[in-house]
Parts: sequence; structure tokens; C-alpha cells
Amino acid sequence: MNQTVANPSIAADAPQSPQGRASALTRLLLSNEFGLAVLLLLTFLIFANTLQGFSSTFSLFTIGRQIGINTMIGLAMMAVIVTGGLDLSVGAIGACTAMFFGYLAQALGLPLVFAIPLAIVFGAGLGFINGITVVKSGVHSFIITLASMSIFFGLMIFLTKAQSFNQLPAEVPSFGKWKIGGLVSPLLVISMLMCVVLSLFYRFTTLGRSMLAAGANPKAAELSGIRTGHVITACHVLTGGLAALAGLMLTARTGAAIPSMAGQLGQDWLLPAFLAPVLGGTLLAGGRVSVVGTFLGAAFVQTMTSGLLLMRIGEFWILACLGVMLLLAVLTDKARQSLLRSKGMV
Amino acid sequence: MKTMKPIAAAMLLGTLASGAAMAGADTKVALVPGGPHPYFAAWEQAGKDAMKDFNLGAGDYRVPAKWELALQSTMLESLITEGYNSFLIFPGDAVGTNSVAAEIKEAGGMSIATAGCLKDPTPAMFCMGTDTGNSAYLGTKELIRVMGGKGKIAHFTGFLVDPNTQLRIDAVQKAADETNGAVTVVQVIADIDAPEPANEKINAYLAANAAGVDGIVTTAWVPAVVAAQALTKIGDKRIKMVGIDHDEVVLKAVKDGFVDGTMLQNPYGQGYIGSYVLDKLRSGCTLKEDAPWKSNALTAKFVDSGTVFVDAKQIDTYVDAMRGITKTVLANFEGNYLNCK
Amino acid sequence: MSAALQVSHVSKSFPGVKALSDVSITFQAGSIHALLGENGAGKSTLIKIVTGIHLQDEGEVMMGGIPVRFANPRKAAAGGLGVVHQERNLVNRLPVGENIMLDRLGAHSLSPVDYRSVHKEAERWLKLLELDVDPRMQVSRLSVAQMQLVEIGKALSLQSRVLLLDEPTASLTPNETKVLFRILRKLRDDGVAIGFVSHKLEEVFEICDKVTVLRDGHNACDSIDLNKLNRADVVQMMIGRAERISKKDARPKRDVPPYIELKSYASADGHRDINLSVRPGEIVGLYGLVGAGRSELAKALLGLSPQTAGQVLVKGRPVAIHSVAEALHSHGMGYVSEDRKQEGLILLHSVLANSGITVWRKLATRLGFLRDATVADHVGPILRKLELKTPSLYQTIGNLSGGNQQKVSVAKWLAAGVKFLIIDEPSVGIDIKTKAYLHDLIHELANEGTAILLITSDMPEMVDVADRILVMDDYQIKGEVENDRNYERVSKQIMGFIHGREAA
Amino acid sequence: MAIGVFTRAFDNDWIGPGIVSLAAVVGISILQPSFLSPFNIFVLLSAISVNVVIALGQLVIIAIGQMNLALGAIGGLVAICFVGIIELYGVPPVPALLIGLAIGILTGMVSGYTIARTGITAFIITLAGLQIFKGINLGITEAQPFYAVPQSVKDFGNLSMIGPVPWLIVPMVLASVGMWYLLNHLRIGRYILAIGNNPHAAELSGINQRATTTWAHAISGLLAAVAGIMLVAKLQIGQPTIGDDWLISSFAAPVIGGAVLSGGHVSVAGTFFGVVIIAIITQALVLFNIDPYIVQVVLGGLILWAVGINRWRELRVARLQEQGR
Repeated sequence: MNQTVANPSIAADAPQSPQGRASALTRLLLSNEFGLAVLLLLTFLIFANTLQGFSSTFSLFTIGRQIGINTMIGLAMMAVIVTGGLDLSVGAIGACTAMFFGYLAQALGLPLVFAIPLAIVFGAGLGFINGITVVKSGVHSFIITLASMSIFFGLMIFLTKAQSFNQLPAEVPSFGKWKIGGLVSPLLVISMLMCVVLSLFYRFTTLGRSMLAAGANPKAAELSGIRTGHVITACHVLTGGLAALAGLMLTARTGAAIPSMAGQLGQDWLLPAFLAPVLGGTLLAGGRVSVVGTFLGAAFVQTMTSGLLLMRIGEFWILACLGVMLLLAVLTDKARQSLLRSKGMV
Repeated sequence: MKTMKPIAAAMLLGTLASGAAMAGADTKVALVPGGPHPYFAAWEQAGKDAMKDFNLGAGDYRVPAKWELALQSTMLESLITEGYNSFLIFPGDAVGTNSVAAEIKEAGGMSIATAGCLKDPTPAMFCMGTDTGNSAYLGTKELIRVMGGKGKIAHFTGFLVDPNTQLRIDAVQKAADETNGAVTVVQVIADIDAPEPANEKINAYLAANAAGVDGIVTTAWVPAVVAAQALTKIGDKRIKMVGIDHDEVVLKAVKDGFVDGTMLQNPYGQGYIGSYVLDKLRSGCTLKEDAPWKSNALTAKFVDSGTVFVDAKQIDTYVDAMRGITKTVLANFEGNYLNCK
Repeated sequence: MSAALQVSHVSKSFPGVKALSDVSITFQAGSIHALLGENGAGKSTLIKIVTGIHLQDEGEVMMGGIPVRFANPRKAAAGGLGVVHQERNLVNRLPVGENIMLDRLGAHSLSPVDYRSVHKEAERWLKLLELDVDPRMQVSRLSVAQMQLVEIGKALSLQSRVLLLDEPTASLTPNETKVLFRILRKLRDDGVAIGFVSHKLEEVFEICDKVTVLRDGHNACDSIDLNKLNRADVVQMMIGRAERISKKDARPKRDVPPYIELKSYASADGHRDINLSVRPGEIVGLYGLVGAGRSELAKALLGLSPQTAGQVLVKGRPVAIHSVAEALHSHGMGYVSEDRKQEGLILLHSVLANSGITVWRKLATRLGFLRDATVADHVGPILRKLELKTPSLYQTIGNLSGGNQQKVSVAKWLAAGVKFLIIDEPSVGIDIKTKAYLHDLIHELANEGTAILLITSDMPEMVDVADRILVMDDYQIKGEVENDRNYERVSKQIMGFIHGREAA
Repeated sequence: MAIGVFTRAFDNDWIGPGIVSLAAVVGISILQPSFLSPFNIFVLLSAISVNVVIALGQLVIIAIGQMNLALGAIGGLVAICFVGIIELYGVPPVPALLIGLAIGILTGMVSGYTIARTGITAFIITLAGLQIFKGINLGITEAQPFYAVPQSVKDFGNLSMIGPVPWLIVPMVLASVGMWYLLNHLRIGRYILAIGNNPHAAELSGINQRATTTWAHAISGLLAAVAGIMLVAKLQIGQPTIGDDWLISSFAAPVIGGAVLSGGHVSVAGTFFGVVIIAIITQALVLFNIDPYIVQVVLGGLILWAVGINRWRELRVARLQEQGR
């Protein structure tokens, strides 16, 4: 095992000896993502074969579209969980951004090419406010974003008087309805693209790596010359930007910018926001992300929700089912980790 | 629920005669509120009754577990998948629910916005519900009457994100303005659709300002209940109040004289008539474009499901009043709105 | 009579490292038993196994002849095993008295706490330790030495049959140590079995009667009488060869302007009137006891604590440093932390990520893109030079041995090419070979022109490596010693500076 | 030590919020004399009573360094179970009360044990608990309220004991004194604080973390149950929505009262005044007819303000200590 690194440049490209490769394969098979993917596939196959209508194009389209939106919400939360923090205000940021976008596109009549980037920048700005407050105050992001959730949402309702923008340019609603190849929603495509981009971001950019480092061990990262404060702020900005994107996607899906789209204070987003990354294996303590896992997590939740609805289990029990699912997921993950540890594979 | 049963039974009798039941076994109606709320409880019975009376394939009441737009949309989509083709929807959002209504239409189904309207342009066939603005207006008028035409009014209403809230606020203001200053709206307390904050805010307000208020008008279920409770507790009959809906607490307060009356809405009728109309439309009938549609802030195709003011004198017979309305609306609809070959 | 505590043939592996192999030790009642070994030899692991924090892979632990396997420290304490751990384990926000009596606040969960008797009992132990502290005072208000004594008091108050002390004197003054030793002797005479872990051999010879030495996780000797040995024997067992007084010759002085210079420097942490300079190619040692403010000075220099007075000059130019990033990227300063696990490395991440973290910025393209291969090309030669042993660059660093971890935490600064490197306790928890290697490396770095500030409490290491030694106590520089590699003279002089405080 | 006396005054977490509360009461009653009318005091005290019990339910979890997102869900579940068994099975109020409290303790224990046993963060476990308990609540009620609240319970929630003092204040006083006694004078309370402050040291000192965590959550569940039943009495109806909006204020009050979110340091009196401040502000916004849209903003701002004050105090104490070295 303990051979000296003979040739690091080779090691970088194909680091494993045959032995190492075998263990990498085992590791893949035992990984959270793989388990989730298998589970998702199984669930999907069972539903498709037992529930009438589940695999109709319409059903697949709507499930896919919702997966797209929930993935983006999950990614937004994931981006800040990286730091070991969280952002309760994602829903508020999403709703505020959608309304801001509505204002730009409808009230000001700004072309979409300007309105969309501006809206995303706006969301990122709200994230920046969160980030800078968290870093400067040294208070845990839970309490800061609990406060900012109230403030953002309250100001938005105050300014808009809760009036929707429903005269958006026609491209917006038709984008939400668009079925690529008669089946796939562009919203799903956007989210999958974002997954690819973020995977690359965390792997191949200085900032992405710094985020992981600052999240895993802020002290060590700081002492290694990483500006932890800036990096954590950047994480919140990223969260804000992704939440903004999720807000815009939801706007396209509903065809209008409405203040209630994320519920009172934006709280409706919190469950999907946490479910997806946590199911996907992102460490709540920070320092490790699983972008693909977040996507799989969101897909699993949505598939289950749709399946349960079709099974007519009783609408009210779905909530309890989702809770049990979350519990089971984290417990399984825990069991898997201790299995790996006992086998000395971690 | 328990209150609903007698109403439901009574309405059943009243409407059976007029229902020219056509074969509608392929009409599968789903009645979907925006979330759980006691107001919609009557829809369940209405759906069942309509299914039996008009021989529908289904008349199911399905409630999203939470007031969450995304949840309602997902549920509607899964209902489409299940094969439902006729929908009575309380829009989770007056604008946001349009996209799902469009999906229903694309899937070959149809929908009626029920109890709340969708904002035009909308793919829903039309909107049937209490004319919230009108109801608030009439309620305020009644209040002004019992107040003797002058005084100060406080208005308690629901969620701010609900666009109806603004309509109600405007309507109450309008009724007050018509008195040329004799009546003023001194306070609007909104965003109190949950019992806990409603209790806190309304009690706090009455505690400090009881002397400065002569009348209270409530235009949402929870505030009505809480305000009725509060007045009963203070034992104050000087402050006049007009409530809304038929919660036990409100009805009892009306009987006991602490509340002067309540604006009853007609949820059962909405579910029952709505199911009937959907079936008709599916079996070839069309809506008359020149029908006497009302219009409100949201839509130009609005049908009032009826609202009636009941005071202590009529409180024991309010079920009859509702039955009368349901009958009238149903008959009226058949005659004036539908075009059947 | 069976031994009070006996460890027989215990082995323990952690991922990537075998911490203990076939280790035995016997603590007899009425004896003070020294457990010696270099950092990383396995002493702390052994104590953790005995107290139920870790579970051994093989072997047995017996108390009074009966095999025991404590599930957790709670059970160990209940089983009559009192421990003072190396790291501080006090609840800062609770008062002293409650900390001492924490496990005896009441019979069951809902018992009311009888504060009067808790404080009275605590006071008894504080008095015994001659610690003049009100038991109602919050622990957070104590000094480091006081905390250490409170912790000892807490272990004493258990009145257990076996008492293990892991580096109890690390932050104590000689007077405090004297008091502690008096108590330990009395306990010994009362029949308590005492285990004593210390780096200070003088102390060991002063108080212990038996000794067990561990080396690289093996028994170098097992429970033999100390009076048969002399210092050289013990050292030979610890390091596996005779103690070399000074392998390295004194290095030639360089007559170049200092790379970094502090003039009457003071920090918000409490440093006062610090004057210090390090020339390129010079190794300046900073000696002091735990809590003297050495690591704090390093961190303050890096911008983690604001400067409140004086001047910092880098290459003769006054600078104000506000962040480590600034220190690294603008002034070429680096810091190898004493606390590898908490501050030095990101244990969750790979070797590559840890060794390249300082150069990501430098290696990235203008848009901030970076490939693993680029980083590997850069850090690879350095890791190879350091003879890092790892299955791959992608191995999680938490799975490597302490020595290899330390190599990575040094490597990242070499990769960054710093001109001024602060090295804080470089040999904590690493094996003897790596240690020697690191010492050579430090010299090599200095010879190449790096200015080095070496912080260590390991006197031989200091004497072995540094060119001149500054002595710090109570956040001030107390004096400077020119290092001529004469251990006796240098260490005496250093201690003189520190204990000067006592005399005054 | 002179510094000791000085910092101790600052250490008393409740002094700041206490002064603010007092100032608010004086200020508002000058502007609006009816503020101090007996009925208004009654209303204010009723609201404060319930919210103090809720906040204490969160306080004990903050003390141990965790958070309980399921607090409201437990309260809601107990509330509907309490009225539900009365309405459906005709159970008399007192046994129903006991069953309700038992459910609260049990649900709390289940969360606590799961957290302690698995070591998964409380955030996730209680998030799952929130969904499950709320789901069971809705599954049972289908979101319809239970109406059969016995008159005795209604009276308890709406009658006054003496003058403007409502009966609801009794459980609040019991809970506050009980919590204060628990945290300051019972072994379990000291252990909770010790774990919140330094879990590692607590474990090495022989504290049973698992049991303590489980009990802390059980206490939290009990308080949630009490608050749920108090709300049933106050609202006179078994609403399934009870508990939905506890989250923000349950954290805001302890934080305003000086609690350290990372655990180990909380103040019962401070929390009480935290609740008072929130109640007064809520009322003031209504009294002065301030735009209801802005209420949320003020509440959020209040939390930030409290956090800022706490931070400032911490730094100040640290600095004094530094100088005292």
C-alpha cells in the first residue's frame, strides 16, 4: 500500500494501481450517489409498472420539470451547506428575485436579455448581504438568515403590495411549457447543466476548492492563506444567485411572478432545499459536496411524491412519508459510513 | 364537518329535481382546494352528492396537505395523470395557478375556478364563487346599518398574499366612503389567517382600542372566529360586528347577540353546481358568450355562488336560505349561461 | 497481589497507521510509574484505550487481575480510573467547583445540586493543590496553569485506585509542580497506582520509581525499576540510539539585513514590547512553556490578531498585515501549525488538495481555473523530495500517519516558496525518523535562504536546530540565548529566563 | 476582583432586555394610555404566557447546543390529540391532559434518543421529526379542527385569576421557575449546560451524553405539549395549525435574552423579557396602525439587533478578561 509516490504527474492522471482501482470501484458502489441512483431507478421502475399513468409523457414531463426546479433549490442550499452553514432565506431570495424580475420585465419593459441577468445579480446581492453579515458578526448563519428571511420577504411584500406580475413577455410562460422532444422540460435541462457547471466549479477552480477547504476546516484554510471570510461570503453569493435562478425557473413554470410562489416567508422551499443535498450525501458539517447527489436526491423526492399521490395514500400522509424518508436516508448513510469505517475503507 | 351534514342533506333535496342527469360516467370531477381550510369541508359532500345525482365517473375531494402552490400544482398534475378531466379548483394563487389550468386544458380537460378566481387571461372556463368584494361591501353596509349610519369601523381580514384581501379592503373602504364621512375605517388588520397571530393581534387591538371603535367587519374565516370570541369574552354588545362564514363560534355569537350577523357563503353550492356544470359542458353544452357574466378585479367571467346576510332572527333557518340560493343559482345557470343542443 | 492496572499485549491500528503493537505495561499500587516515549510513540493512544475512548484490536486490560473493557470514560471513572488528559477538558462556562465535581453533582438526574457541599469538597482539593481560587469562579476566567491544576484536582477528587496523568506539568511553574509532586508522593504512600507521562526527564527521575518506554508503538521496555537506569539509558530507549548532544554544527552567522523585524511590537492578544528579527538563512528559536504566547505571536504576525503598537518590518519596510492571505501572497510568510488536525490540515480532503492549497491562486489561470495535474506537477516533486508515503495523491490525508501528515503540512509551504516560515512544534506526534528528517529539512531550507522562526517546547530539538533562542513567557520576550549546541548550558540559561519570574 | 463585579452586572443577561421592556411599556403607555387597561394587560399576559413556554421549550435545546425544529410540530400534534381524544372518545380533560403531555415527552424523547444514538445533527433529525409529526397531525385531522374543547379548558384559557392576571400565567410561572431551577440547581440541568458548552469535556468527565440529550429533548417536548394545550385553551378550538409559526419566535426570544446559540449559556429571565419585547412590539405595531406588511421586517431586525448586542457583550467580556490577565 504505502509505496512512495513514484511519479506524481502520472499519479494525477491515473493515480490508482490495479489494487487502488478495485477499491475505487468498491468505493463507487458503496457511495451515497450510487445507492441513491439504484434506489431511484428501482422506485421509478416499480411506479412505472404498477401505477397507471405514471409513465405517460405528461406525467414524466411534469415530474421532470419539478425535479429541475427542486434541484436548483437544492443546489442553492448546497452551495452554503458547503461552509457548514445554512440559508433559511433561499425561498425569500427566490421570491424576491422573481418579483424583481417581474418588475423589470413587465413594469419597466426591459428585454429579457437584460432582465434575467439583472435579476440573478439581484439575488446574488441578497446573498451577499447574508454572507457579509454572517462573516462580520461571527454569528451562525442559522440565526442571521432567520432574520434576513423575515426582512427580505417583508420588504418585498411591502413594496409590491403582494401584487403579481402576470403580463410577462410571452417567452417566459412558453419556456415553462416547452417540451423538448415532447417530453423534457428545458428547466430540467438547465438544472442538469448547472449540475455539470457546479461539479466543474468545485473541482477545477480556485474559488470552488477554496470553498470546500474553508468549509471543511475554516481555521486550517485561513492559516493556509485562504481568505475564509471572502470565500464564505462568496458561498452566500452563489446561494443567492442559484436561489434567484430557481425563482426565475419557477416564474417560467407558473408563467408569472407571484409573491406567494415560495409560500409565507419563502418557507415552502426549505424542505426541498434540505432534502435534496442531505439525501445526496452533502455533509451538513461542511467541506464535502455532492452535486450529482443533490440532483439524485431531488429526483428521488419528486418521484416518491408523485408516486405517493398517484397511489392515493392520502394527501396528508405524504408529508409524514417525506419525513420518514429523510430519516431513513440519513440513518442508512450513517450505517454505510460506519460499515466503511469498520472495513477501513474511508 | 358536523355543520355541513344538515346543509348538505337539505341542498340535496332542493336540487335533485332540477338536475336533469345526463350520462356522465366519463366525467371525472376533482374538487381541489388550495390547501386545508374548514371553508372547503362542504365540497367533499357536494362532490359525492353530485356524483350520485348526475351519475359522474368521480366526484372526489382532494386536498393538498399544505397551502403550498407547488404542492397543489403537483397534485393537480398527478390528478390529470390519474385521468381526471374536470376540475373545480380554488386557485392557490390567482395568477400562478393559471399555468396548471392551461395544462388541464391541453390534456383535454376543463376547469372552473371555484371560491376564488383566476386572473384573466385564464384557461379556466369561468369563475364561480362568492363575490368577495361584493360580500365585503354588503357586509359593511349591514354593519353601517346596525351602527346607525355613523361611527368608526375596524376591518379584520386574511393573508396579504391572497389578492382577495386587497379586494376586501377596497370594498369595505368603498362602503364607508359612501356615507360621506359619517363612517370611517380606522384600522385594517391583515395577515391573520392563522389562529394564533389572529388571536394575539385582534385581542391586542380590542384591548387598547375598544373605546375608539363602534363596529367590526371581518372578511375572512379565522378573524371572524377570533373577533367573535373576543367580543363574547368582553361581553361588549356596544361594538357592532358583522362576521363571515358559518363557524360554530360565529353562529353562536350571533345567536347570543354579541355579533350582529354574518355573511354566509355557499361552498356546498359551489361544489355541487360546479360539478353539474362541468358535466354539462363535457356532454356538449357550451357557455353562452352573451350570458350575464359579472366581472370583478380578476376576471370578466364571474358567477356569484351567492352570499346572504343572516342575523339572529334567521340564524336557525340559515340552511334554508342557502338552499334557496343554490336552487336559484343552478336554475339561473341552466337558463342563462348554458347552451345545450 | 495482582497489579492495580495491567495492560497486556495490546495492539491498535488506525487507518493507515499501526499505533500500538503488542504493548504491555503493569501499574502497581503504591508506585509512580513513568510512561515515556517520544511524540507519536503511542502513549496517548494507550491511555485512550485504558480509559475506554478507543477499543483495542488485540490484547487485554486488567484491573486488580480482572479483565475490563470500559465502554466509555464514564465507565472507566466509575471503575476507579482517574485521568488527567493532555488536552484541556474543562467546561469553561461552569464554575471551578462544579467542574471538579461534575460527575458527582447528584445521585440521579433530578437530584438537586447541593452547592454548599460541592464547593466545600472542591475547595478541599483546591487547597490541597495550594490553588487560591474561589470554587464559584468561572473556569473561563482562570489562567492556563490554574486550569491545569483544576483538572488535576478533578482527577484527584475521584480518589481512584489508579491515577493517570498525561503531561500534567506542561504549563505549570516549578513551584506548582513541587506542590503537585508532594501530593503524588502522598497518594503513592496511600497505595494509589500512578501513571505519569512527561517530556521532562528531570521530573521523571525526581518522582517516578518504575518506567515503561514506548517507541514507535512497541515496548522499548516494560515496567522496570527506574533506579537501575540513568538518563542516557532512558533516552536511548526512547529514540532507539544514544542521545546525540549535537549532531549539527553551529551554523555560520549571516551578515544580511533581517527579512522580518519586530520593534516594540504589541498585539491585541496581549503581547507586549516584542523585539525580534529573523534574517534570511537564520533559524531563530522561540522557546516557552504552554500558554506563554508563542503560537499566538505567530498568528498575530500573520494578521489574525490586530497589532496595537510597535512596528513590523519586512525587508526593512514597515508593513501592516491583516490576513494570512496577505502575509502569504504579499510578504511570503508561512506558518506550520502545531495543531495539525485542527489548523494545519483539512483532514477530510486529499493529499493533493492539502499540499496545493497555498498555490492554487498562483497556479490558476486568469479566470481561476485549475487542473489537478497542474497542482500535482507543482507539488509532486516536493512531496517526492520529502519522501511522502501515500497510496496516491488522492488519498484522504486523515488516513496517513502523523509523520506523513506533518510532511504535507510542511510541503504546502515549500510549494508556496515562502521566504519566512514559522514552524510551530514540528515534531508533535511524529516518529523519530521523520523528526530527524524534518530537522535536516529545516536546516536545508535555512541554507537555501529561508528565514525560519522555530517554536518548540522540546528542549533537545531547540538546542539541536536553532541558531539562537528567544525565550518567551507571559507574552513577552524574556531573553535571548546564543545556541552553541551545549545542551546543559543552553537549557539552564533558558530555564533561568523563565523562572526569573518565580524569583521576582 | 473589581472586574468581576463589573462584568457580573453585564453578565446578567436579563438586565438589557428587562430595561428595554420597561422602557417600551412606559413609552407606549404614555402615547396610548389604554395600553395599561386591565383588559389589555390581561391580553398581553395571556400572549406572553404561551410564548414563554414555547421559548423555554427551545431554550433547553439551545442550552445543550442543538436546535429543535420540531417544537411546533410536537405542540400541534399534542394539541389536536388532546382535543381529539376528548371529542372522539369522551376522555375527561385531566386524563386527556396527561395523555397529551405524555405524547409530548415521548415524541421529544424519540428525537432526542435518535440524535444521541446516531450522532446525526439535531437539525436534520428534528427537520424529519417536524415533517413526521406534522404529517401525523394532518393525517389524523385532515386539517379540520376539533371543536369539543371542554368548558373547563376554555375557562382556563380565557378567565382571569385575579384582576387582569389570566389563569394561563400559572403554567408559565411553573415552567419558568421549573426551568430556572432545573438549569441552576438540578444535576440534569448542569449536565445540559456542560454538554452544550464542551461536549468532549463533558463526556470525559463521565456525563452520560445520550441520556442527557434524550432528557433535554423530552423536556422540550413536554414544554411544547404544555404550550400546545395552553393554546387550545386560549383559542378554544383544537386547530391543526397550532405550532406552525412557533419557529422564529422560539429562537428570537432566547437569543434576545442572551442565549449563546452554540450552547452552554442561556438565561430564563432573559428569555422571559425577550418574549415580552416581542409581544409588546407586536402589539405596538397594531396599536399605532403600522403597515402590517412591515411587521415581519421589524421582527427580523429585532433578531439582528439582539445578535449584535450579544456579540458586543461577548467581545467586551473577552476584552476585560484579556486586560485582567
